[in-house]
Amino acid sequence: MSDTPMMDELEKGPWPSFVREIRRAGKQSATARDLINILELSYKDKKTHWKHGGVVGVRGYGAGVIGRYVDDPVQFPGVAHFHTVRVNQTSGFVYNTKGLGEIMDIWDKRGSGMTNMHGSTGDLVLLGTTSEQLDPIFTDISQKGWDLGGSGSDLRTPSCCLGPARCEYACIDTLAITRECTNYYQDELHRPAFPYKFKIKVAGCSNDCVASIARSDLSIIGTWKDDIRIDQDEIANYVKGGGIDIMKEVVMMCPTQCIDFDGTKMEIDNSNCVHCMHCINKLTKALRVGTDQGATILLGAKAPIVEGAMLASVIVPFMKLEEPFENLKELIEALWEVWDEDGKNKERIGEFMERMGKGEFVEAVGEQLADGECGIEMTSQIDMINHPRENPYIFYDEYLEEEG
Amino acid sequence: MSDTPMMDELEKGPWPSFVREIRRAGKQSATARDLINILELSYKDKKTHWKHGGVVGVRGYGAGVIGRYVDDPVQFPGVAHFHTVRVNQTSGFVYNTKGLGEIMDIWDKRGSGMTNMHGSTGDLVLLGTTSEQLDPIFTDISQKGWDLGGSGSDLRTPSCCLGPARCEYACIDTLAITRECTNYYQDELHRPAFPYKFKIKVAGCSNDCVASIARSDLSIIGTWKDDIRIDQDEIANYVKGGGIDIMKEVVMMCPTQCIDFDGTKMEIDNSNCVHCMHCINKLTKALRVGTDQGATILLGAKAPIVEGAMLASVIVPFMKLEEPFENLKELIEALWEVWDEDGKNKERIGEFMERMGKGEFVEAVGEQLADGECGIEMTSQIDMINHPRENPYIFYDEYLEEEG
Amino acid sequence: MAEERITDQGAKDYKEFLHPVMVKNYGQWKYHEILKPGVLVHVADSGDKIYSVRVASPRLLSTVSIRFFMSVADKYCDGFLRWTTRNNVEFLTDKEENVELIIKAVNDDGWPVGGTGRTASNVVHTQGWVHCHTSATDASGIVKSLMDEVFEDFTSENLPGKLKLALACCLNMCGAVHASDISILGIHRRPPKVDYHLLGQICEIPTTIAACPTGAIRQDIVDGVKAMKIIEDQCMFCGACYTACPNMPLADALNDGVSIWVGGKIANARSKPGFTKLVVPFLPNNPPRWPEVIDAVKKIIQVYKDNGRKWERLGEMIDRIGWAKFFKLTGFAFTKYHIDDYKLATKSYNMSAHVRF
Amino acid sequence: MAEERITDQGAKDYKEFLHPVMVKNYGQWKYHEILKPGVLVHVADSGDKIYSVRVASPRLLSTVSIRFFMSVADKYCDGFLRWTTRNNVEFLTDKEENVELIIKAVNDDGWPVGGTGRTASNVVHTQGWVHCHTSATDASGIVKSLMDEVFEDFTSENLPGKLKLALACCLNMCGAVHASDISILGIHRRPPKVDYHLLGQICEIPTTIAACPTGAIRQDIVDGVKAMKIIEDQCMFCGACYTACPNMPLADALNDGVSIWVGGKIANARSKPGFTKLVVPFLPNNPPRWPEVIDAVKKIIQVYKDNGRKWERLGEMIDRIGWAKFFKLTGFAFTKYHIDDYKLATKSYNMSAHVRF
Ligand code: SRM
Ligand code: SRM
Ligand code: SRM
Ligand code: SRM
Ligand code: SF4
Ligand code: SF4
Ligand code: SF4
Ligand code: SF4
Ligand code: SF4
Ligand code: SF4
Ligand code: SF4
Ligand code: SF4
Repeated sequence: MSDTPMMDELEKGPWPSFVREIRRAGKQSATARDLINILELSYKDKKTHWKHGGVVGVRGYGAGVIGRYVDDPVQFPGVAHFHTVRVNQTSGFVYNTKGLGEIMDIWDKRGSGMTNMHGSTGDLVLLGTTSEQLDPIFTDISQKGWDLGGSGSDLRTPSCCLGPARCEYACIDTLAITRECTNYYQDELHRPAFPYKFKIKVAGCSNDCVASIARSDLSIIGTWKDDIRIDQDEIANYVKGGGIDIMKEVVMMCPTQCIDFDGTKMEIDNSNCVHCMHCINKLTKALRVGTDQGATILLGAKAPIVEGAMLASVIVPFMKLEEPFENLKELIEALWEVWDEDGKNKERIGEFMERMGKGEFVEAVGEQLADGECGIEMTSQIDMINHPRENPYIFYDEYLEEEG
Repeated sequence: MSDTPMMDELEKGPWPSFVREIRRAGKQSATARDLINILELSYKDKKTHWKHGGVVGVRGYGAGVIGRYVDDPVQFPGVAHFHTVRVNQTSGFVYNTKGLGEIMDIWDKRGSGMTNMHGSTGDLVLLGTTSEQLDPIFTDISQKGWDLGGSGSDLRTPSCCLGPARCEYACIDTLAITRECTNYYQDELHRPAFPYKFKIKVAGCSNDCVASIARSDLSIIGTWKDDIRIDQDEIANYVKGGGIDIMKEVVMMCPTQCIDFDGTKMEIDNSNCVHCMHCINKLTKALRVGTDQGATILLGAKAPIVEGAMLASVIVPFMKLEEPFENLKELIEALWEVWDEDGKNKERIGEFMERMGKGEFVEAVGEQLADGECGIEMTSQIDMINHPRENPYIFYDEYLEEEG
Repeated sequence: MAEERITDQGAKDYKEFLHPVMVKNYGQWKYHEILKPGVLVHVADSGDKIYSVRVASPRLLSTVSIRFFMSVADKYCDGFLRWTTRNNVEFLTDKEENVELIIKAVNDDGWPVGGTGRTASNVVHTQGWVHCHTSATDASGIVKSLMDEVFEDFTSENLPGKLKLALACCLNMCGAVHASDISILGIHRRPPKVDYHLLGQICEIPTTIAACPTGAIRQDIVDGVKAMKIIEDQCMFCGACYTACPNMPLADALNDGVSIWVGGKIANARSKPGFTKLVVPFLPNNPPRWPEVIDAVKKIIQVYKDNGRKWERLGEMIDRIGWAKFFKLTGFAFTKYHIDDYKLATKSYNMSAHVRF
Repeated sequence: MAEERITDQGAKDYKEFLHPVMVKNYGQWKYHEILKPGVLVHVADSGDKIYSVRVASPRLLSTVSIRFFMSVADKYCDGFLRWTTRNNVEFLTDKEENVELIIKAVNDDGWPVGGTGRTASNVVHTQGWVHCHTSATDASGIVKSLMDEVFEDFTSENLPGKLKLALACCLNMCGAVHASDISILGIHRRPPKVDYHLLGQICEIPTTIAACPTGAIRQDIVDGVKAMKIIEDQCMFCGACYTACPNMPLADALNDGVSIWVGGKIANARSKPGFTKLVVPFLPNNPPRWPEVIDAVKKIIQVYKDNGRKWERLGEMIDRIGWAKFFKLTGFAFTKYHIDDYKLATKSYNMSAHVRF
């Protein structure tokens, strides 16, 4: 009988098997071979065999590597060290074979041959190497023009949807914004100095194909301010085509019921459109996002620990975003400034904003921005909330002093 | 010029004037006359002239009287004392002239001649008398069969809508329930011994004409379990009558879209009906509540202080309520038991339930009820909440201990 | 020495006080009609009918007026009358011909009829300067000023749906302010001015400290005596400490005033019950007629009249058109005060890219 | 001594890595069509077209397989390929005739094509026992077991709308677990077992205490040395303390397992984004194939298939039919664990008489 019956079982079935992957790598790598063995043991014991990672890294960088050690290095010497290296992916996760080949060569030489394409945050994750290899790996990838991503209390590697490179809905240049945020803030990315991690994700429209609203402290979502463009001829084609019941699948599903359709002509009350994308998604040939494009900026998404999970919420209902994105940078820096000033250790910016009160937070950021060059006006706005407060515990700033 | 120009101003206009009322009373009462004077002063000073009330009351009772003193008894001797007496209203606020006349006579003799018909909680409030008159007033009203209401940390006077006495929607006998709760719990009403106040309100249906869901710790709302009764002939009459656009005003406004109407015949998917009352309200001749009637019991409404305002939330999705309401009493006592046990001083039962966790609270009440005679089963049920938890911080009770 | 003392009798039996037609048809009602504003007829399965005439009341009633109501009831209603849960008076009769006679009688003494169906309701309100020590504003005066101005909306069915009004004179909210269509709420804006000297003597210090929702009260020592102090920037002026301790008054003529809230609801009809939401954070106390407050409420009502669909409550209308549009239509300014910052605040954040331009 | 060291270059320029047709038509796309599951064509204003073939991936990829993908890209895509935000591989070509060739090539090496339109997505997931020290379950094994079973829903458009799946192996939730259609979440159920002896030496005690969301950790003295203790009934097993301090492991073979959550969503399409909600509080870890977990997920998918309306996401469907009905249809038990008891809990209470029977 096999030493790894459970791993073997997971090589079966139609879905691509991670076990096959590890075994493919195992052809050249003792690390990958011991990974299978330790995994089999975890499956048997029903628990992890990894120890809390120590501080390992690359000279001059405080981030980009996650340390990991097995709990029984004698039995499993191949994974005695099993650190991961986070390499900055390109915007939109696009590659050509030449570039990707560079990484593969280095990793076959210096690591386990296993990767995560990609990590949850977006990095190209190289999975499993030793402390000694870390610096050489860095040197090698640097030579080829690659760099490390974030980890710890720093800016994490920004990521985005493919946006304008392939998608008709993109209202902003997601790829350019992502690269600019990454490359302009190299120090913040590589040398942790924030109260806690800070993630940026950029989606070209509110379909949010990069899950920015759930997974990034700063969520940048493309949108438009003017009217949805309607091509009535194409509407007619859809009606003729019969593939879609426009009334049922589009008009009735509009969240604000702001579409009027008489069976041939479509009209939209754009003042009541919330830019949800549904009608445009369904009638992609007939409807198009408006031309006055920009982004809605949202703040504060995070996983549950400590104060409970949060989705990002609107902080700027609309702003233009054009190269070199000076206004965005000013905004980001103002946000960091306010958070840095009063954020507690391990307090995400969303939790911080909640503790401070969103109105006060917005005011503080607004004060930072007042000195800026881009003239961004940041004040409390109704689109930041679903509805005004229900609670009468209002901290009025001003009160009049006694007369005389 | 008048001494009370602002009061005079408020005698003008088409809406009945409280100033005229006070002046009417003032014809016989010095207290009422000084009330006008002190009010005029408050209007001038833009602040109250009443002092924090001391502890005044009626012998043997800890409740039913609110003490009040003016801050300048020398200038305003008529209102030096200005206590209020809370008299239990009848269920549904119904009176005949004989009964009401008894109160009027006593009040003309021993008080200011001013009343609140009724107080926000429901009491018939006699407004303004002196400490010396309190006991005599109590003796007088007792003679006539009236009694005092609640105040302080006790059961407050229960109240209800007119329900079955006049309304076709009533699914429970609101008046009988209210009187039973009042009279059965005399000690709890008159002698404060709870952590804080406890209010009961009873509405015959979910229109909730007594605002129970917003204003009572225990909100009892009539409902039904079987199907809405439909009289198709009357539907036809409505269609003919033309006074109502059934499609627009009823079908489209059903919150779960569970009504089917083809222009003549109406069908309801009762399994998806949430008993909101809208369709029945609008087609009162054609639709009727079902015949398997009972109540939904909700817990915890309160004003903002301290933990924020709360609406009551479902604690028993459905229970039968029939005289002598033993099951209701068992439930109430179980609720009090759990609250009394661990509630903090000035912690309303809704706040307590929130602090304890609704699931734990329900379990604790269920344990109390397990010993009861009515066999009420109280377990966590999905109708208690809008949706299951979003937060993964689950306090699992059970865990397995190491084997062997 | 114990005298014969009657106690704990409880509430009087309502059955004595029900009109005989209501006793006979108790629980057997079939349907009702609104004959005109303020006049209802309820029809029983038996075919019996009871007519109700609803009469406005300022709630603060003299025995004189109540005796007047009694005289009307004696004349036309076999001696039966009632009050509603919103403090209106209702005259009950089984004789259709008495309806107009009742209306005439009450009108002649200055009492309007209305408040049923799609009208503005009477205002659930509280004590204010008439009786309460914690009030930040008066109750009766604002109610009178408001109802004088929206009088037509009480006597005629001018509105898309019911419009439930409420007022409370402080954050204790002795009414339905947190769940009405339009609410007026008295509001303090200064921390209590602690009277240090009396403190230790009159108040229980731990109780007072525990009363504060934000933990703004700290133990202090003044002249060697235990006292309290208020961390002013943690105080949001709720008055909970004053309820617990008389030596911490908040009333302040310059800073007290009124806030306005909208869109709450209690009935389960259609949408679930919901809380009111802030629209105007502060308006000054301007007695006797509070013109700023009345203006603001009238603006809201006008927007409701212009935009509401039939049966739609104010809050349901706002949900449909969006808060942004509601603020635009009313012209009220949106400020940081509108953004909740209490414990459940995040649930009110717009966690979406749903934005209207 | 300073050697020439290149640092802080940042991300590589994506422009190098875009197919020439995408460079040419950058930002000028007009519409797209799904030609069949896994195959998209995007048409530019210019009339140019780019075809995408989406290939499933277990995310955990060997360089061997990546080199295989590179060979396909070289053959049919001018050397261009990409990954999606859900870890699938996409081959990009302007030549329609290459589409089937790509599909054949990848299929031959065991890689299925699908995942577009109204299909079950690939599973966003995390490290599990493959790399992480805090995991309460494995990630890759459950994903593999699940996708083997719902394979058809990935390769064919069987569903009412998109079905986004996610898994995280502990409450840190390194994925989109809090906002997916169906989420699987690893969960501990025992308080950490504090290793008292090492404590003072390895951990910063105040940091660890501060890490606990419920304040369950207290300072303690053991054998005269500063240590920590856990108030067990205040612990809800989140693992935040373990992240801060290695000497508080939670892993426990008997008590670790998996919970299942549904109805979250990220896209703003129609309804606002929303959190997932608990449906199954606990299922045991049962490697290698976690049959209980897979069964539960399949049940949910079946209910979605049977009841969802076209384009409706799972959570939107549940909102329409009601949670009660969803529990009835799936057959899951409702327990006290389903009732939120964290800080925003009250907002989830049913504050209405809206009840279904
Ligand atoms: C590698 C990765 C999971 C993966 O399989 O892809 C990962 C792995 C870890 N995460 Fe994560 N997180 C990863 C993306 C995320 C995400 C998703 C995202 O970024 O879109 C989240 C949720 C979003 C968020 O940021 O809130 C996430 C929320 C956390 C948290 C909880 C943070 C919070 O504020 O609630 C922790 C705990 C912590 O930071 O102390 C955490 C901690 C960790 C640690 C470092 C474990 C720990 O206890 O310190 C994990 C190391 C595992 C290992 O051994 O490799 N990880 N982590 C992801 C990073 C790869 C990359 O760089 O691309
Ligand atoms: C008389 C009455 C107002 C009225 O004009 O009708 C009233 C008057 C007072 N209420 Fe009230 N409450 C009255 C109904 C209410 C209601 C409405 C209701 O019962 O439907 C509420 C909101 C619902 C609730 O119970 O939460 C209410 C919530 C409060 C609170 C806040 C309680 C909370 O948990 O948030 C306080 C403060 C307190 O109890 O310390 C309070 C306290 C007070 C005090 C005793 C003032 C104080 O600071 O201690 C007021 C005495 C005023 C006076 O001088 O007469 N009153 N109080 C109402 C009782 C009359 C009656 O018995 O019929
Ligand atoms: C008399 C009274 C009950 C009592 O025991 O005193 C009462 C009586 C009736 N109510 Fe009510 N409601 C009464 C207070 C309420 C309240 C409580 C309140 O105002 O504080 C509510 C909930 C308020 C809220 O939602 O904020 C209330 C919400 C309703 C509704 C639901 C309206 C809606 O669509 O939102 C109906 C149904 C309808 O009118 O279609 C209703 C229906 C009715 C009916 C038609 C029931 C019937 O067939 O007898 C009665 C006449 C309605 C009318 O006036 O148009 N009643 N009704 C109360 C009169 C108060 C007043 O003087 O103005
Ligand atoms: C390739 C990818 C972007 C990328 O840069 O990698 C992508 C590509 C497209 N998405 Fe997406 N989405 C991608 C992840 C997402 C995500 C994020 C996620 O899955 O974590 C979401 C939000 C998920 C959520 O709501 O929980 C997402 C929600 C949508 C929606 C909204 C669906 C809805 O009605 O709720 C649309 C619109 C539609 O399909 O009608 C959309 C539409 C599209 C279109 C049609 C846009 C276009 O014209 O190019 C693309 C093909 C759709 C398809 O696969 O059916 N995309 N899309 C991502 C593919 C992931 C995968 O491999 O499965
Ligand atoms: S988020 Fe919008 S722009 Fe970006 S890929 Fe998705 S649909 Fe296209
Ligand atoms: S984008 Fe959404 S809100 Fe706007 S019109 Fe289309 S469906 Fe309606
Ligand atoms: S709550 Fe229902 S039963 Fe009671 S009066 Fe109102 S409509 Fe009638
Ligand atoms: S009572 Fe309400 S939910 Fe039920 S069918 Fe009528 S309108 Fe719909
Ligand atoms: S609301 Fe405040 S001021 Fe008004 S009566 Fe109640 S406690 Fe007094
Ligand atoms: S007014 Fe309220 S917030 Fe201010 S100190 Fe008193 S109790 Fe605290
Ligand atoms: S979810 Fe938890 S166990 Fe899984 S990778 Fe993230 S931190 Fe590790
Ligand atoms: S597991 Fe979480 S709740 Fe339990 S002690 Fe650790 S940090 Fe606190």
